[in-house]
This record gives sequence, C-alpha cells and structure tokens, in this order.
Amino acid sequence: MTTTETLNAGATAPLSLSEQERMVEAVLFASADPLSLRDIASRLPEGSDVAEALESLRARYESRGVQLTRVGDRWAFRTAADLAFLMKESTVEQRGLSRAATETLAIIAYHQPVTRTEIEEIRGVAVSRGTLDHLIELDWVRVGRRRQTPGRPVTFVVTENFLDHFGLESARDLPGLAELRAAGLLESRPPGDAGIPLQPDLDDDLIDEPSTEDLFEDE
Amino acid sequence: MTTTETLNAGATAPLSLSEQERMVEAVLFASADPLSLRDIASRLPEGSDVAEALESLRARYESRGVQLTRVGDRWAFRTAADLAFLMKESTVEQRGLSRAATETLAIIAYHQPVTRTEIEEIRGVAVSRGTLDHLIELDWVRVGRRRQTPGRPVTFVVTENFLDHFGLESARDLPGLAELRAAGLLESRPPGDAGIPLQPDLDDDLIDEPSTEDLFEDE
Amino acid sequence: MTKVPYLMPVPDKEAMGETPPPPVAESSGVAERQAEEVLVVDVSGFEGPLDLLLTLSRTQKVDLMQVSVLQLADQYLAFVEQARALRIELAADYLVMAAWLAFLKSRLLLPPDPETEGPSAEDMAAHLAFQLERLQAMRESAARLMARDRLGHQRFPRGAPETVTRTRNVAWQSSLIDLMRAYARLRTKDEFRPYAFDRKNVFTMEQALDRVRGMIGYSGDWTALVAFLPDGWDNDPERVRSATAATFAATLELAKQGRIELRQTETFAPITIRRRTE
Repeated sequence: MTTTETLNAGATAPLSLSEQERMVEAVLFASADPLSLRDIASRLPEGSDVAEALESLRARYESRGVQLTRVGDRWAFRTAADLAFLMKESTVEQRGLSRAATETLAIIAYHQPVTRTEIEEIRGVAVSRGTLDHLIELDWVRVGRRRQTPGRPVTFVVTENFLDHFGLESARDLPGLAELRAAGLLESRPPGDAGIPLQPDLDDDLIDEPSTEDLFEDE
Repeated sequence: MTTTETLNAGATAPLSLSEQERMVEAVLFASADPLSLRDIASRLPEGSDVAEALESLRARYESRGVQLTRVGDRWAFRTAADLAFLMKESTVEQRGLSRAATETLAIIAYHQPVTRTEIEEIRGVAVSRGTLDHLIELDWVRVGRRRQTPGRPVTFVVTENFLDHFGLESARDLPGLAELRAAGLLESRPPGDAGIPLQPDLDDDLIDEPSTEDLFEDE
Repeated sequence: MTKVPYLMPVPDKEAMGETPPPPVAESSGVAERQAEEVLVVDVSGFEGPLDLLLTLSRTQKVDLMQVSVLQLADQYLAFVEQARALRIELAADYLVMAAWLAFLKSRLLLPPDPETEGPSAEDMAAHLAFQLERLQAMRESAARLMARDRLGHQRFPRGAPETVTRTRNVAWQSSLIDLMRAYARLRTKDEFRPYAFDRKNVFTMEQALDRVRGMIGYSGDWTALVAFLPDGWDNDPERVRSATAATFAATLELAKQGRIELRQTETFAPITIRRRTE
C-alpha cells in the first residue's frame, strides 16, 4: 500500500524515515479519531511513506505502555491491553440500606415466609418492586414457597447469606420484642394489650392460614 | 523530589523500573490534562517510584514526535512544537486576546503575585473588570493570596494551565525573566528613586511595600 | 494649525514598538479633515496617558533610557493642546498627566529650590522614564509570551484521551442492630397512631336502637331487656356488658320518644320493656 497525495510532486526534500515516524506519531497522538493511511498521508509532507513509518512506529511501541493499534483500516494509540487495569479506578463505597429496605428486610426476617401484601400491611405503605429487588440482588432475601391461599401469593424468606452477613445461626436467633425492649430499642411504653407478638407471629387478620408450621421452613 | 504514596509499604512485589515506566506512560497518554506525581502514584501499584519513571520516560521521548513535558508540578505528553505545521486541522481557532488582556497577562506572569492597583500602575490605566475576568475564565490567571498591606488587596497569579498553554515548566522559565529582573524592571520603582505615582489614586502603602520579595512565592 | 507627527494614526497592534508611525501626509483640506477624524479614533486607541507617552517617546528615536523627559513633556502638552483645539474630549487621566508634566517641566527648567521637600525633578523624570521602560518591557514580554509554542496552536494534547472508568462498588451495609431498630420502629409505630377506640367488642347504641326498634313490634308483652341482646354477645362478659349498656341506652331513648315503656320491679331486678300502645 503506498500513500502520498499527489498534490504537487517533489517540491520538498525527502524526509528521513525517523522524521516521518515522528510526524505520524504526533498526528496520531493529537487526533481525536483513528486515522487511515490516507488521512495521515494528507497531513504529512509529500513523498512520505506513511505505511513504512507506521510499521516502524508500531514496532517501536510494541512493548510500551501504549500501543499503536489498528482499528479496521485506521490507526490509533491505545493503552496496552495488560495495563487496562490502570484505566479503571475501582472504589468500594460503604452504603447503608434505605429505611424502606431495612424495614422490609426486618419484616421478612421476623415474619418469614411472608407475602408482599403482609409486608405492606405491617409497614403501612406499599413496598416498591425496587426495594424487594434490591434485597434479592444482595442475596439477603429470596422467594420462598407460594402461600396456599387464594391467588397463591409468593412468599419471601431470608437467605443463608443473610444469616451470614448478620451473624445469625438461624432466623430464630433474631431477638424477640422483649429483648428489643430490654435493649432499649423499644423506647415507648409497652403496649397495653396482647397485640404484639414476641416471636414472629402474625395477626389473625393477616394470615388466613396459620403460619406457624411453615415458619422458618428452610432450616 | 521523592514520590510514592506511602500508604502501606511493600505489600506487592516490587515492579521493575521499565514496568513502572510503561504504566506511567499509559496513564499519562490517556490523560489530556497534566497529572501530578500524586495523581499518577495513586493509580500505580504501591511502592512505585513515579519520579524515576518520569525521568526515564522523559529521556525516552526526548526527540520523539510527542514529548513528555513538565507543567509546574504536573506532567503531560504534548506534541513536539516543531511539528506544529502538521496540526493545522487540529488548531483551535481562538479569538485573539485584546492588547489590554495580553499586557495584563504578561504583567501578572512577570510580577506575580500582583495586585490590581499594581497592574494599573504599570499600565498607567485602569484594568477593566472584563479583562481580568477573561483571563480568569481562560484559567490562565487566578486569585492568589491577599497582600498583607492595608486593605488586604487580593493578588493575581498565573495558573498551571497558563504554564501548560505557553509551554513553560514553571513561572521561572518565563522568557527574559532574568534580564528583566537584572534591569530592575520587575520592581515597582527604580532603585534609589523616590518616584511619583502616575495614577493619582495610588495608595502609598502599596508602593512602599516592595513586591519583589514575594515574586513567585508559591513555588 | 500646525501638524505634529504623533497625532497621526497610532497602530494598535500586538507588535508593539515595531511599527513606527506612518509619515505625515501633506496637508490639504481633505487630509486635514481626515487627520482630525483619525485623531478622535487615536485618542481612544491609546491605552491611557502612559501608553500615549510611550508612543510619543518613540518619535525621539532614542533608547528609552536616554529619552528626554523635558521634550516628552512638551510633546505631550502639545498633543493635549491639539486635542483641545480639535474639541476632542480627553479623559480625566490624560489631563491629570498633562498637569503633572507641566509641573515637572517647570521644575526641570527652574534651578532647584533647596527649600522644596520631596523628590527632585530629576528623580521624578527618572521615575517617569522607568515607568515607560517598564511598560515597554511588559509589552515586549507579552509579545514574546504570545509568540511561544502554545497549546492548541503549536503543541497539542492527546486528541483521544482515554477516560478512566470509575467503577464504584457499593458494599451495602446493614447491621443486626439496624434490623432490630427497624423492626422495633415498625412494631411500636401503632402506639403513635391517632387515637381511635378499639371497637372490636363494642356494641354501639345505634346498633342497639336499630335492633330494638326492629324487634319491639313483635312483642306486645313485657319482655326482658336481655332478650334483645344480639347473638354472640351473650357469652363474653366484655361483650355482654357493652351490648347490655347499649341496649339499655337504646330503650331509654325509645322510651323518651314515647314508643316503649320500661319497668323494673325492684332494685337490680331484671328490666322489662314493652311497646307502648296508643
């Protein structure tokens, strides 16, 4: 493949190959896009052998941190493949769960297996799809068995990974309400009536099917 | 100048200098803006000697089409100036600076840190707000420390971007700086002269405080 | 009107100090008018009195160090005169400079007065020369600066910088205590709901009224009040209490309306009711 736009022949003195190489190097470096032989030749003085300069330049950069690479029929400098990791800056950011996610997770942990409707009744607000997805993505929650009630809703249960992360042997190890209170987490005075179960247990209204049998089914 | 963030010593196997050089090369090639030693070191494996790698890299590119240039405390690859004629297509058409702007820029560069009043004294005319704004917008000039004189006027200094634009390693490399200083032209008055301010509004205190000591104080 | 060369157009170019003022055209009516027009432009073209002085000093064709300040003062004052004659409005700082130069000139011409305080006329002249030289030096420096190999003009940065991809790995954190707190919050939240009476075991008076009204039509005879209690409200003491109270209140209301009669034979005896007959 030979080059050189024949705009006007032989006006300039022939350039040394190394000088041509420098020129190709500069042109490619400064270009925003990969350049074809023709593009480069149109910038260089007449009589330049761009193909040869490119070959020599490619060899020069062979084992360097950047390499002269061919992209289709165009040429560009690119970071050496083995150094690609330098172009990535990975940071680990510690981020807390949103309140919605924490509450949903707590409900699932304490009441599992629990349907979405039940979660919503306990929280008093709708559970967004994103919240559950997020917990599932974190592998802290997974879909359990379907509830044998009309509509056969899916239930949610916590995972092994959840137990791992929270340092629990089983979901039964979750402290009960009495312990929460003892720990000062329930700061308000104890509710007067029997409305609050100490151990995961659901209101009659919430569960048509008594849930005790399948509590912690997965252990 | 020593380098390497001493975050945590010797966790990784020491890299060969040539490998470090490749990495610095890749990192600098990838960036359009000059990077500081610290920037580079933060991307490289621990224990790398960035300063040495830079020196070796600079020598390697000495006569190439692109060159490793120093800009203040930062480093960048730039095309060799002698190849400018190849780059016509890349040239950004920049609106010419006004005479007031170029003069003001020169005064700031050569007299920095310099107050507005001092600039006005040298030019014998008020500096319009727009002129300084324009230079600041170009990121060639920035506000420096306040002068510890009555009124605590702000001073102006040139930026690293200025150095990069004009191809200067540091403000010390300004053309003709030594001669100007030797001729006493960077002082606010001729040696031993009691001088008369041309600007009627000039504060004596400002002039009495010779600005020579803090020339280029920021280096 | 005398023509002075420095009233001619002054090039306002970056190449300062390189172009001498063009030669004066021979005066004719037209040329004079043109010169006058040009003068207007020129005055605004000067970057202040110091710039004007610098331009004037070039006509002396000497090194700035050797410039004759006296001569310069004359040139400047002539310029100002000329401008006045042409009714050109000069900015105040030009006039201040003119006054100062007139003063300097008189000091330079008179023998030094030993009584005078402050700098000598020679010092003042030297300082003016210094200021001119310094301005000239800055102009040259500016020109040299602009003639350097500038980025984007002669030197170029990498045209296709590779962006550093920042991958941000988020490690989601939650602790057992967070979980417990959240659950505790949920479980105690009921206590803070707006107060509402728990009506589970309450039989309201409205319900009782409806019931008694409905039933009374069928019983013309004295009937015990407890017979009016609804089904399912006669076992649980709490419910019995509520239903009895409500039903009693309902009968009182109906009695008041004159629709029924109540009777109790003795204290704590069962209350019986019957429909009132007109």
